This record gives sequence, structure tokens and C-alpha cells, in this order.
Amino acid sequence: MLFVLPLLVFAGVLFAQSGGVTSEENSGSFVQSLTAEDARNDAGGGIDLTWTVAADAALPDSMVLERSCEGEDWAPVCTLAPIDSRKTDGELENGQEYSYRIVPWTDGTAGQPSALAAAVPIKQWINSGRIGMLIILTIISLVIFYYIEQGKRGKDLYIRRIAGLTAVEDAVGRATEMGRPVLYIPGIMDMDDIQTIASMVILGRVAMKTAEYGSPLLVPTCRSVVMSVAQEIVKESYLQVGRPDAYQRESINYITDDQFGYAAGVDGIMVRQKPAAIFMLGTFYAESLILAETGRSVGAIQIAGTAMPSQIPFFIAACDYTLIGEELFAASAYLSKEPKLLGSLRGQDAAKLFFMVVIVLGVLTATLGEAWAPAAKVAEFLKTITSVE
Amino acid sequence: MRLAIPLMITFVAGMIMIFQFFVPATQSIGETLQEWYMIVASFAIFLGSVNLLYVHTHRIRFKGRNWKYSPVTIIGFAAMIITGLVFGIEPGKPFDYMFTQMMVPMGATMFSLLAFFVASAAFRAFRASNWRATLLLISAFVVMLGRVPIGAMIWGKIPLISEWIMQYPNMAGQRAVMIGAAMGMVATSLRMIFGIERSYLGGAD
Amino acid sequence: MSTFIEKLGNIDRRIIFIVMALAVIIPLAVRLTLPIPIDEGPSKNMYDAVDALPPGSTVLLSFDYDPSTMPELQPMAIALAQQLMTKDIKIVSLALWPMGVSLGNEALSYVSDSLGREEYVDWVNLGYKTGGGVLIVRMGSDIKSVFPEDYSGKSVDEIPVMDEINMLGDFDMIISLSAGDPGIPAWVMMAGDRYDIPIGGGCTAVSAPQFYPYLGTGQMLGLLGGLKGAADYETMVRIGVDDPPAGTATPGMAAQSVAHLVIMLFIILGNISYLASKKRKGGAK
Amino acid sequence: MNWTVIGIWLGALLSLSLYSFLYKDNPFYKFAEHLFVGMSAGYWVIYTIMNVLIPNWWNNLVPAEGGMQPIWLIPGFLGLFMVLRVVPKLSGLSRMSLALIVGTGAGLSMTAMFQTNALAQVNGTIISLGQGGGWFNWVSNIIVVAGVVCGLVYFFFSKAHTGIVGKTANVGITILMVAFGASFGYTVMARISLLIGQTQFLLFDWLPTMGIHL
Repeated sequence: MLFVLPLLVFAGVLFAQSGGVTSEENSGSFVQSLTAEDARNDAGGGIDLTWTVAADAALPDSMVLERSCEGEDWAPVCTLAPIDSRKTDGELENGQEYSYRIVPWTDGTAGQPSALAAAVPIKQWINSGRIGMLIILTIISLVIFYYIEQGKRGKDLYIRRIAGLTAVEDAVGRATEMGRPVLYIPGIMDMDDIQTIASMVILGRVAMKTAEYGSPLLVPTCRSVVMSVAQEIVKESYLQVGRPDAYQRESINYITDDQFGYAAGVDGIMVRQKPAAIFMLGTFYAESLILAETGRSVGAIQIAGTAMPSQIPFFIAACDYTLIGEELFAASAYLSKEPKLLGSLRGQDAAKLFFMVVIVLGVLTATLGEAWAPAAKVAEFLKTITSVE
Repeated sequence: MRLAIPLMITFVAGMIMIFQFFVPATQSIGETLQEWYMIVASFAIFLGSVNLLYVHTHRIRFKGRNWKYSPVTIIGFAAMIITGLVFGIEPGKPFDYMFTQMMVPMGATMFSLLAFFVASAAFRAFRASNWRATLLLISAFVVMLGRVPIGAMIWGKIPLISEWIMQYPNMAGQRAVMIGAAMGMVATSLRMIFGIERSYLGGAD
Repeated sequence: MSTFIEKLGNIDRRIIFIVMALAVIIPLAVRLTLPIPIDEGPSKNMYDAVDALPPGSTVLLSFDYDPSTMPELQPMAIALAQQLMTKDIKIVSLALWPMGVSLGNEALSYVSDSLGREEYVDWVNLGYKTGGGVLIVRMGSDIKSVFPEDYSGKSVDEIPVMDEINMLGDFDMIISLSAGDPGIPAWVMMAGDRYDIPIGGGCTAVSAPQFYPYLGTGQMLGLLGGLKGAADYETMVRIGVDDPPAGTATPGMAAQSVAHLVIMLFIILGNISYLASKKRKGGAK
Repeated sequence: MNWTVIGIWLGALLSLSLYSFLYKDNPFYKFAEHLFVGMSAGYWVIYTIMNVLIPNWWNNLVPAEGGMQPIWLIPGFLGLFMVLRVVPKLSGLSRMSLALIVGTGAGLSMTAMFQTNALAQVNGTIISLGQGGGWFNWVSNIIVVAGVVCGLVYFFFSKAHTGIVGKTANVGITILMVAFGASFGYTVMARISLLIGQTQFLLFDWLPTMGIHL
């Protein structure tokens, strides 16, 4: 499926031709050089209009945009302010030709209309402003798939040590020794959030450990869907370790969708159940520190991880270990050592390397470009392919 | 096999969302799909409510720890549902009154607990234990000073230095985190869409 | 003596809590005020960008917060509305957060009344719709189908402000007052990046750092961060205005400064005690 | 006594109960916490029905102008499958609903994240080091570019952090720490302003109801 994307680029280039007609000068009207053009990068049905106004003429009170489809009568579309210079007309029929003119109104009387401009709205098959992104995303995806495949084929893949994750085992073990539960907080967002998804995968690994060690695992969630997924995953983990009897569905429960209601509820759980290990992995907002400080006050080992840049500092200040940004997504590979996941990590590294090269090359050429024009062209090219409309 | 249909749905839904980003002609399909997704996710809230009520009735019946507070939760829950369904949710109705007079202050209070926690976390964590921790401490301290008028009174350049830290080193750090995390998200999404990662469906391979 | 200093490093956090509470309560109770200097920066950029808009432009003001972040964002809303309405710029407002509707109305009608402006002619509040980023994308092609009526049920076809507004591209600027998600990132991603509309915003101080990259790339024009941003803006909007209306951000700044100092004092104390204990341990070796 | 005053008292008493948690867990906090959880859960149910299910689903399924749009039965069924998890025998059906949620979310955020958090940031980092002029801007720009590149090296997982990679990663984590410190310092202010808001409510709204004017 993915290989179709580059083909689309070519198809798109062929299709992305827009027909537009520019009006002839009508020197008597307030509005001059009206142009109509198929709106770019839409699903059709739109026409972009642009115009200039006579510089020396008095401003009319308002202007009315009029439209005629294939020779029908003129019908008003909307009122324009005299200072406007562009407008996109929408909800048109694709393939029909529409003519436009602008009529200035002063003191309740219509002035001389502008010359006509016409265009045909067309459905676009490729967003021309996103071709650069499409190409880069396709290449990166292919690289990631390539390494996943390598991993599956049993290529030995190295992964560096991640302190927060080596501590997982110790944390669960400590909870068992102390006879206290393990608390797992999967963030406050729903299952459509990639960090929540990543967190669920890690939960599976943590649950295997708690099943092995036999310590109770509590998972309060802020979303009903997350609760369902967490139940499935934990049940599966307990099954895999051969302890299905130890699985307790009741310990994975929904609190409330409300951010601070959830924080209040989880704080209550912390001070009353006194967990010995607390995991906070997923998307967190302002509740991060409310949870982390309370967790710390009950003396739990805390392992946190999020890709939310604004919350990482709080976790660093209040938790024993913090997975920063991408480390959260590396966690499932690290804990499971599954070849395909390690391969995916290798692919991510390749993608980062690619961006680093682009940045370094771009900066060097942009800097050189101030004195030497060809270098500036390279920098310009790199800026263009990384910009997205 | 039991996962075949769900995996197919994930794949199709994911691909539609990617396609509609690049192919304007398919945007309307993407919009419909997003609306569907919102509806399906919304239905799940009933599941959560059932779970909440189950947990608390269970606790009352078996006299679990702190069971005496469970009726409070159930009454609060019922009060919102009943007033919402009976009187509506417009401003001035009981539902809105309970929301603005009770829930909002409680939310604001929980939020404002952060002022205390930030103070205790800063006190404990910001120690010059090694040179990197010292850098963290200094940058936090300078930025804090730069955000209050007193900083400028101590030395006129402090707000400028604070701005500089925010605009340069801070931006660089944030960017590195963002780009790295975006790669993690792209890879995770790809694994989801192509069914390489399927544990969320409750079936590890 | 050194043992006292060392113990200081491990004081009960409840003592910190009490000192913090007093640091906020006392300045507020005695109404302490401090002057606010205005420097170049995101707040000033924001002010200049709005100031550069010609009269008659239309700005979309999005209220993406709820009462919990009111102390920071509401004063921004009021100051922005004062600046926009004074300059005869029309305001179309909406909310990505349900509670934003009434907060927006409160701010807009307060300013509108004080300046003698008229609802529907100078401003309108379209109300709230769920959907966040998805909603913004839908507005990109057609606002009136997403918001067929304003918050009170009046049809948008009968509202003069909306005459020339059909899609997001018709706005001269979008300003999001954002407390989280959906908010500024959604507007930048779904409106700014897609339709090339200038985006400005105000946010809580906590989320400001994560929006700095947007300022660097030019994806945002300016940014008001937290109570400081609000107080800056209040001060800038009032320059040259006779008998300005009372702001709420400026008095709060005094309490905030004191509380800030207290936290910094705690950090210094913590480090003195830490260094003292390290020295002693080092000496004992 | 009127509803406004009662509202202020309700808000104030509940706020004080929650604040009591700072001292330690106690019956007041337990009461407020349980009430908060229950009320907010109820609030979101009603909110979801009124703001999503009725306008976005029901009104599409059964439009006001009459007729029925059977296509909208599909999300309805998938939603129902989600709820059917409470029946253990039918819980497998919810996988389809989950699949739709995860697939849509993954596809949507993949492109959005790639655009905004990766490409736009890379694009913004491609600058001329001389931008702005003067030695100071040179230094600042070098810090940004080196910071981003070294920060990315820190996130390399398939290389051990030794040798040159280790040194670069060390520079990276240092920049990250400076950034996190700055971010923390910047935030302190916001957190205090929330407390100021609540304190203002207690001092200037609640105390006056007892005749205490500060």
C-alpha cells in the first residue's frame, strides 16, 4: 500500500494543473485586475479570487461579489469590505465554469462592475504543498520497515542502557518485598493518543513482572477505552506468565474523565494504598506534579515518562527515574527485547540521523550562502522540502 | 484469526487518515471517519460509568476500606446525571449551577495545589549536586528571576538573560525532544497501522 | 550550628506549604502593588502585530480555557478585546472548550459595554462545538456549516459581522487563549500551517515554553505567557488611555513576586544546607 | 441567603476540604474527593450525550428533515460493541471498535506530529549562523543548532554512549537539562497565579459573606 504513495506524487503532478482566467482591465471600475483560479489543494468546489483596487478612486461603501454559472443570471455571492483583496468562493460544482464580477456600491447605488474572470473548480489528487513531506515520510517509513524486517530475520540489534527501564524490575521486586501494591498511571488521554498506546504496551511488560512476583497491580484510568484496553492487556500478560488466577479485573478501574477529578482520586489511592512503586507513563498535563509529589510523599519508587515537553521537568524533579520523550517509545522494545521492536528503534535512529544531516547541511549551506550563491540554493532546497503547507 | 477483522479495520482507518492528509479529494472521507471515531469513543463513557458504579456498590456491599465514602460518589454521580437529563444543561439550571459552584472550584483548587508542590519540589530537587544539576539550577533560577519585576531591580539585564535562555538553549532542547518523540510516534503509529504491534487488542501475536 | 543548617535541608514540606500560603495571602490582603517594566519579547510582538492590523479587519478570538485558568487568561482576553475594539477591529469569537463560551461572553460584553460597541455589529460569540483540531479543519472550508448559529441561537446569516466571513482564510488573524489541548497547537497545526493565517495567542505560563519553537519558526506572531504576559498586555493597552479600567493581572503580580522570592529563598536555603552537609561528610572521610 | 451566597459557600468549603490534603489525608478530603470523582464522572456522561452523541450521531442518523441515514448505524453499532464489553461473552466485539479508535488516532497523529513536531522544527533549525549579525548572534545560533543536533544524538538507542557519540550525547543531555530548568522556572509563576486566583476567591468573595472585608 505504501508503495503507492510515490506513484501518487507523479499522478498528482500531472493532475495538479489549474485553469484560471484573468480579467481584462476595465479601467472604469473601482476593482481592477480580478483573477479567478481553482483553489489549490482542495477537494474541489473552491475558486480563489484576487483583485486590486484603483489606487486613486474614492472607496465605495461595500462591494458585492456576483457569480454566474455557465451563462446563467448573475447572482450575489457575498458582500466584501472595500479593503479586501482576496476571497475564496466555496461549495461549487466541480467541472462547471463559473464567472465572477465585483460590483462596488456607494450610497445604495451600484457602480460600474469589474471585468469578468472565470475558472473551473477541480478536485485535486495531491496536495502540492505536501509533496516534500510525503516523500520524506515515505522514505522514513520504508527505512523503519526495512529494519523491522532485519530484526525479524534475527540480526543482532544492540540497544543502549536506559536507566529508568533497568529499574522496573527492582521497583516491582521492592513492592513485593514490602507487600505493597504497584500503581500504574497511563496518563490522562484516550486511546487515540500514541503515548497512551505506547504506555499500554509497557503496561503489558510491567504486568508480566507483577504476575511473576505476585504483587497486586492497580491501574486507575481517566478514560473508559483505556480501562478496557488495560484490562485486556493485563489479563493477557498474566495468562502468558501462567498466573491467570492472580489477575484481578477490579483493580483496573475507571475514575473519571475529569483531569483534576482524576488527580484527586489517584492522590487518594496513593495515600491510602501506599504503593511501593508508581509508574506514570503516557500523556500528562498539569496533574503530573500533583501525582508525582504525592507519590513521593508516600515513599514510592517512581518511574515516569512522557513526551510532553512541558511536563518532563516536573517528573525529573519529583521522580526517581524519568523517560524523556522518545525514551518512552523505546521502552517496549527495551523491556521485551523483541527483535521487530528493536528493529523499529534502529529505524527511528536512522530517521534522526537523516534529520541531523539535513540540519547540519542546511545550516552550513545557509551560512556559506551569504557569501556564495550556489550554497544558498542548496539551503533553499532543504528549506523547501521540509516546509509543509 | 480472531484478530483479522480488527487488524484490517485499524489498517484501513489509519491509511485513510494518512491519505486524506495528502490527497485533498479524499478529505471528506477522512472527516467522516473522524466523526465516527469520536462517536465510538464517546459511547465508551457508559462502560466507564458502569465500572465506577460497580466498584463503589461492591465496596459498600463488602464493607471495603473507606466504604462509607462510596455513597458520596454515587450520589454525586446520580445528582449530575438526573439534573442534567431532567432540567437540561443550560446556564441557570441545577446542572450548570452544580458544575460552576462545586466542580469548578474543586478543579481550580486541585490545580492550585501545584503552587505548593512546585515549591517543595524545587526546594528538594534543585541542589547543586554535580555540574549538570548546577546548570539546571542556574537556568531555573535565572528564568524565575526574569519573570518577576524584582529580577530587573537586582540587575537590569536579568530579564534579557532569562529571555535568551528561553529563546535559545530552551528552544534547542525542546526541539530535540519534539523531533525525537515525533520519530517514536511515527514508528509506533506505523507498527499499529500495519498490525506489527497488536497487544492492545488483547492478543500478543 | 551546622547541624541546624543540615536539618534545614530536610524540613517537613508542610512548613514550606504554610510559608507559601502566607506569601500569597498577605500581599493580596494588604494590596501590595509593584510597577511592571515592558521589554521587547513575545508579549510586545503580540501587541505590535495586533496594533498593525488596519481598522475594519476581522480577528478570530478563540476561548480555549475554563475557569481553572481564569486568573491568567481572562485578563488577557479583556486586554485584547480592549485593544481590538478600540482599534475598530471586528471580533468573531468561539470556544474549543465548553466553559470558554461564558468566559468569552463575560470578557467581550464587559469591554463592549465600556467602549460603547455593539454585539453582532462589532463582535459575535459563536459558542462551543466539540472536536478540537477536527473542528478547525472543517472550519477551514466552511465556518457557517460548522456554526450555523451563534451561542444564543441567532442564525449567522443575520449577523453583520459574519457577512464577509465564510472560511478561516477570511480572518486577518487568529488569536487563541489556550489552557491546554485543544488550543494553540491545534490552531497552529490545523489553521496556521494549513491555511497560512497569522496565529497569535495567550497561554498559561506552564505551556509557554513549549510554544517558543513556534515563535522561532514564525508559526506564531506573538505569545502572552501567564500572568506576566497578561500584566504586560494590560500595561501596554493602557498606555495613553485616559482613565483606564481596572485590570486584575497587575495586582496579582505583586503576590506572585513575593511567592517567587519565597521559593527562590527556599532553593538557596536548600543549597546552603546541602553544601554544608557535603562539606562535613567530606571532612569526615 | 440566596443561591449565589450558597454557591460561594459550597465552593469555599469544598476548596478548603481539598486544601486540607496538604496537611494529611483526612475525612474532609475523602469526602470532597469522592464527591468530586462522582460529580465529574456524571458531568462527563451528560456532557458527552449532549455535545457529541446527540448532535454528531443522533441528529445525523435521524435528521430533523425526516428519513433515516442507515450509514450512521455503523458508528452506532461500533459504539454499542464498546458498551457490550460488560457482557463477557460478547466482549470480543469491542475489538472492532478499539481498532477503529486506534487506527484513526494513529493515522491522524502520525501526519500531524510529523508535520508540526518534526519537519517544522527541522525547518526552523535550518538557519544561517550569521543570522542577526554580530558575534553574540553567532554564538546563540550555534547553541541552537548544536543543541538540537546533540540532543538528537542523546536519543540514539542503537549506539552505546561511549567515545565521540558519548561526548556528543553528553552535550545533548546538558542542553536538555538547561531547557528543563528554564521550563520549570518559567512554570513556577503560572502555578502561583492559580493559587492567587483561588486565594482571591476565598478572600474577596467568601470572607465578605461573613461580613469580613479586607
